[in-house]
Amino acid sequence: MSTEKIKNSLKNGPDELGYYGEGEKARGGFASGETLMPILKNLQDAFEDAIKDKSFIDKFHYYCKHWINRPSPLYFAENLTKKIGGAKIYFKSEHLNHTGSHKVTNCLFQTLLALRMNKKRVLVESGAGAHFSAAAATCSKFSLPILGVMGNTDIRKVNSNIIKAKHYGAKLEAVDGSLKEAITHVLKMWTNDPDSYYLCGSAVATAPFPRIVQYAQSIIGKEIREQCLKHENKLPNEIHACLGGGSNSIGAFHEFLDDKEVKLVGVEGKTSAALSKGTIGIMQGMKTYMIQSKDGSVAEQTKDLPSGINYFSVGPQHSYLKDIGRAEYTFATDDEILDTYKLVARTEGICSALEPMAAVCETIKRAKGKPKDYIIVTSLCGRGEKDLDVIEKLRGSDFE
Amino acid sequence: MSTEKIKNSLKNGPDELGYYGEGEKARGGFASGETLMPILKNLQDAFEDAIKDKSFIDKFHYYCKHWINRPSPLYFAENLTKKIGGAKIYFKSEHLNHTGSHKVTNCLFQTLLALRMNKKRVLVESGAGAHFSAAAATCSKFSLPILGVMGNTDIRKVNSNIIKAKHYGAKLEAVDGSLKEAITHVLKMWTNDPDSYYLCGSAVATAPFPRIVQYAQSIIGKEIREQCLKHENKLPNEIHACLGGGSNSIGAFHEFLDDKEVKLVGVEGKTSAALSKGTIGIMQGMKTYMIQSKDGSVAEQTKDLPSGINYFSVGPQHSYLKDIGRAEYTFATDDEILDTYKLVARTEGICSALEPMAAVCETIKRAKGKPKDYIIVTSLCGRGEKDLDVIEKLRGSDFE
Amino acid sequence: MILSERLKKIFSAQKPKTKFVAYFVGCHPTYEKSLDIIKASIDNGTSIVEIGYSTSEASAEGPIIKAAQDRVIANKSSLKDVINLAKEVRDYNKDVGIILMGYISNLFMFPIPNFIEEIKKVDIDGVLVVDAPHELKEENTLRENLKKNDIAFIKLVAPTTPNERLKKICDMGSGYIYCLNYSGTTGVKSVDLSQVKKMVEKIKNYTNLPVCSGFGVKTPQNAKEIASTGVEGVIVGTAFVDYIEKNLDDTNLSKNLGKNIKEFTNILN
Amino acid sequence: MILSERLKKIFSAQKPKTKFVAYFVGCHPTYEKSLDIIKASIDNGTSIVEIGYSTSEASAEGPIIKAAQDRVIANKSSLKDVINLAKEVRDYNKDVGIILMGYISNLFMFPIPNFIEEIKKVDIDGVLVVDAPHELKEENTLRENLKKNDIAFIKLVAPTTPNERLKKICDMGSGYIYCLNYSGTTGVKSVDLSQVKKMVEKIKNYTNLPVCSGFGVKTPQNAKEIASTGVEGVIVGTAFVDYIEKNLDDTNLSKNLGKNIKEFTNILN
Ligand SMILES: Cc1ncc(COP(=O)(O)O)c(C=O)c1O
Ligand SMILES: Cc1ncc(COP(=O)(O)O)c(C=O)c1O
Repeated sequence: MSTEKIKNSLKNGPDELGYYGEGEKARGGFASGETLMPILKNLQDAFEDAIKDKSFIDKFHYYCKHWINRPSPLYFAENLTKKIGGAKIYFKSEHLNHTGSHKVTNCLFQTLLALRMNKKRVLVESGAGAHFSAAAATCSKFSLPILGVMGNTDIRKVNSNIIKAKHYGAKLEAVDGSLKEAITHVLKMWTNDPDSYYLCGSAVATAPFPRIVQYAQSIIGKEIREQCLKHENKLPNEIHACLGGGSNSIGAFHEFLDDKEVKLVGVEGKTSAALSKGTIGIMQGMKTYMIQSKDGSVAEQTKDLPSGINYFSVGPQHSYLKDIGRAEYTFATDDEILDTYKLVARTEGICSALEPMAAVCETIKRAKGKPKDYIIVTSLCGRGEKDLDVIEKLRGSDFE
Repeated sequence: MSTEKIKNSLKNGPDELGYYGEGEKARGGFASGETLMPILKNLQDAFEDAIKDKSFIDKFHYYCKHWINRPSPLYFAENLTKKIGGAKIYFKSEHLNHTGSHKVTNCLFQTLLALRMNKKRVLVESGAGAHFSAAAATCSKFSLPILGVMGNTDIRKVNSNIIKAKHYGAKLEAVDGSLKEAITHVLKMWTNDPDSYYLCGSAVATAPFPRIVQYAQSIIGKEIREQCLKHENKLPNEIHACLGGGSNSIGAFHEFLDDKEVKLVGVEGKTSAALSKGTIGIMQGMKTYMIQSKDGSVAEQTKDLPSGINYFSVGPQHSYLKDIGRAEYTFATDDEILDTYKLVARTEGICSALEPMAAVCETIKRAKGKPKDYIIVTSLCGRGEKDLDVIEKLRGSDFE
Repeated sequence: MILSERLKKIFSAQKPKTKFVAYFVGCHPTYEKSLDIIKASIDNGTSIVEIGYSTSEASAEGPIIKAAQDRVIANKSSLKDVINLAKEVRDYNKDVGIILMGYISNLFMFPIPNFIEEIKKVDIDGVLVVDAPHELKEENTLRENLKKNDIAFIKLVAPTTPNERLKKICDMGSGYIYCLNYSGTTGVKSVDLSQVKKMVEKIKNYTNLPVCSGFGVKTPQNAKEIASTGVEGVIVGTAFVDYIEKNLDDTNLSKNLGKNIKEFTNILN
Repeated sequence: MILSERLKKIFSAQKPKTKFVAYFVGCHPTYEKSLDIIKASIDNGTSIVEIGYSTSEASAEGPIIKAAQDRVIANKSSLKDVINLAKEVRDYNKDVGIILMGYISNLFMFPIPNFIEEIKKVDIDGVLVVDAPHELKEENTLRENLKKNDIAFIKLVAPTTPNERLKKICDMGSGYIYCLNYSGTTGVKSVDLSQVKKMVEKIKNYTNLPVCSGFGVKTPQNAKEIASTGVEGVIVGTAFVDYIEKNLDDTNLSKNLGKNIKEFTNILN
């Protein structure tokens, strides 16, 4: 991973102040309380320093390979492709990572960073619990105590992730609400204990997190490039990914930002579709699109079924990519997502998490009628164990 | 995979009649009713034919790689090694396979075989549900209807595997009891519908299943050889694996049968330790060690916590390997297994299935005091999602 | 080769035209009642009784016979008890054919040489082992030993059995050939008469042994139809076991079941 | 630079020795009661009132102030209402310092130019924005505009703030410097007096602005101790918000809270 900046490249990352873009159009920034500001600056420096350190990056790659089992396969979804009858659909199989989602790569990167910074304790927020259990696994592996915060709504939905996290030795603090509330709460906990390391789970919140998470997750897109060239001798025509905060999507997109011919499509949940229906605001540390009240006093309660994408806001880099037209964003409904879950289970023998099924909804729409050599790569960013109870409740287990 | 036989090699597989070894010492065989006998012979021929067909084997390897994500990593359990203070412990990470256990490799192989034989329906038994959900995923992928049989005791323990299997489109028939009862019942169902394909989930039952399952799973040991040579420039000193029927263990052992310097150790559950405490008998199609009544009328009810190894009998090849002293067999108790589960979660950040923790119990005992360059590879043949509820019930989620 | 002199005599008799073979789970529901039932069966015209010994993992038993065997196992009645039972049956009647039927597990653990010795003493006519095809070493041992002792070894053939294999099995069997009316476990399917007819014809191409056909024969009418296919004997099991299980409290169980059996033997006479 | 003439006057007055700064959540528990409470606070010797406007994702509020803000949000009282409230406070008293305090979200959406215009009209003395460090573009805009309009921009410094940054912030701030007594959210920790003292000394090295210190001041005794560190003002918030939340049904709420406030202003006089 070179850290050199290429002129005019979209891959250069935000400026020193954490902004993507300039002037009025700048997205991101440090909208943080003073207590954390020095901590954040320190983190930013430590990050910049770490990624210049070859031995650090080598260590990250070592555990990516041996513990996470990267690269995750680029899987030709043969049956789905046939069924839809159009573009060739590939899944980037992040669900096969150790701990079952893309989240673990970011956890590994930041845990190594926390160790490098000599931090003694880790705090995390989580929506779907995927980040919580992945972070707990990573912290167990690297012997760091960890405390997670989750909303009660999500705790009920994805209980298995919580049991796992606890087995790894993590503690949980529950708050009313969902991911939004968990983030606000963990920022407060961090403010109360600024010596701890906040391991942010998505490409959101105050700088430097959007950049750090993007950096760690960009391995997804790098692998896609290599694998797609190997399988198909060309780049994909489109890359699709779901967005909560936007870490798996920015991870999949980033490598291709300068390859203008590759279409990048992000998919949110219907009620939390900040990029389709939101307005620019500043909350939870960042200036970005969000579903908020007109006066900026309230982040709206969203209610999408997949906890991991049920988030009122979105990472600032996505807002920027939308504004400049480099990426497109849309949304899927709970019903579409559940139907697509079933379709993928029944055609490809993959029990997916609900979140990535939002992306596959769009993949199906766009694949139809495309030529056979048109390639769509969709990030299958998590496996479905965590969602089984909810799906059973809503659709039964027989789908009849 | 060459199918040529080398003189005096232990890897040659059973004779035509399905026996490992000769005369009184022969283990295995076809102890089946006449209705199934022609079907079994036919299957044996089809198997022998298939493995000589390069395009078939290529197909198997293609999906192993792209769908299952083989090879599974050989993972250096650094923290556990340090904690125990002796031999270098590696985990063969079968838990990272798609569907979460080693079972899927056998399912893939036999599903391709079933398709090659033009079968229209698949029957499976399952203990831990790992085989059921893996087979259901595979049958979904290859569009074959599938019906599974499980014991009610197990259905209660590992419900998430059942929901998954149903999401893949499988049907379930419940019987009183556990894996033993499921096998007997599925053999009856097959007898009633001999045109269907019985996809046996372990290296057990009547010939030719022990051989077919061994063949498919032997990819585990082949990968271990290659990976261990790459990491360590030598073969492992010991290979450990848990045994229910013995598919992951024979899969791990088989490649090394002729490398006499490699110690092979199988670990059963305490009440189902057929190889440590059983007698030779003939039930469920095979002559092998089993926990039975003196008069051979009753297969004893075993009651080990991990459903996948809670089986009164064991695959015949293991009985043979025990008799000739090529492999050693021992057992672990539920309490040891639960303690080891916690230890692995807390040191390596891996939430394992309970079954392989039986093997790790033994690994820990044997690693102690060994020199630092002594290498033990232990098969981590499944992940833990299926067991979370049971562990929580017995130990709580905080382990406090 | 019929081997057992008694079976030879049974099958060469003019009457009944088609021999009636009754299967019972030995010691079901108890040792004493089982003995009474078998006696009643003989008294009502049964030519051969097949007495089953029980194994927990029996793989060819439908739910009804399984339930009966589970009861026997729960009562701790073993193969030894079944042999004792057979002895009392033999003491009661010298003409009826007695076959022991079950799985290889119990014989293997007995072990086989002792088993042969015991049943020889008791004057048993034949043995049928469901899960012992000729591919199995223990089958070979058993077959050899039975032959040496002039005890019949009843072999099964199934609708799935291909011709070449059928011939081989016919050559190896003795006593009679047990023809399965369908592919499946006991008592769960109905009989397709034309299929059975074809199969019986085929068997008779390969052997002079009597053919008895079983599985799925539920009523006297069924039995009559099966008899019309040219078999020498018709076997009924599940129907009687079911009757016993449903009338456990009947103090006249054996007598009433006997009447039931009489209807079969009458129609086959 | 203090900027607001009124704040200048407040801090240059001899009495009270240490100015008392009271924080209230604007419109809490209702618009009317909030007005009564603030009036009572002024009547009982408060020099400056910080009136908070509410945001759902406020990140520096402890559970007590969060509950109060959630109530305000549920009542749909907006920043506009809080400005109205401030206007009525100003109408009631021309001498008290009025600071609006909250998060950047509401100001950004107002948007900032309109916000300045409105508060100018209302004669507000200063603005404090918790999550707008000088790294934030909106902070720059806000700071510039406030300056142009002679409204103070109160900046926070924290125990985590390193020296160089402290100097920078002191240079940018106006009105007074808000010194956080500990690293954390409101109302959750206790004050370490020697730490505060060191920090106040450090701040005074860099600026001539008055220093008001807040967070964790719960009792008049606390306030007196804090005053001894050399600060010009002591800020109390959570203690009053807590009192309000616990006495919602008290018909004499503002009067009783006033007595409570009086104990603080007395001790600081
Ligand atoms: C499986 C899965 N996919 C996607 C997401 C959304 O996160 P992001 O948008 O950061 O990729 C989550 C978050 O929890 C998740 O668990
Ligand atoms: C995770 C896991 N490990 C091990 C086993 C035991 O099977 P075998 O002995 O065939 O490897 C099972 C069976 O269900 C299983 O699910």
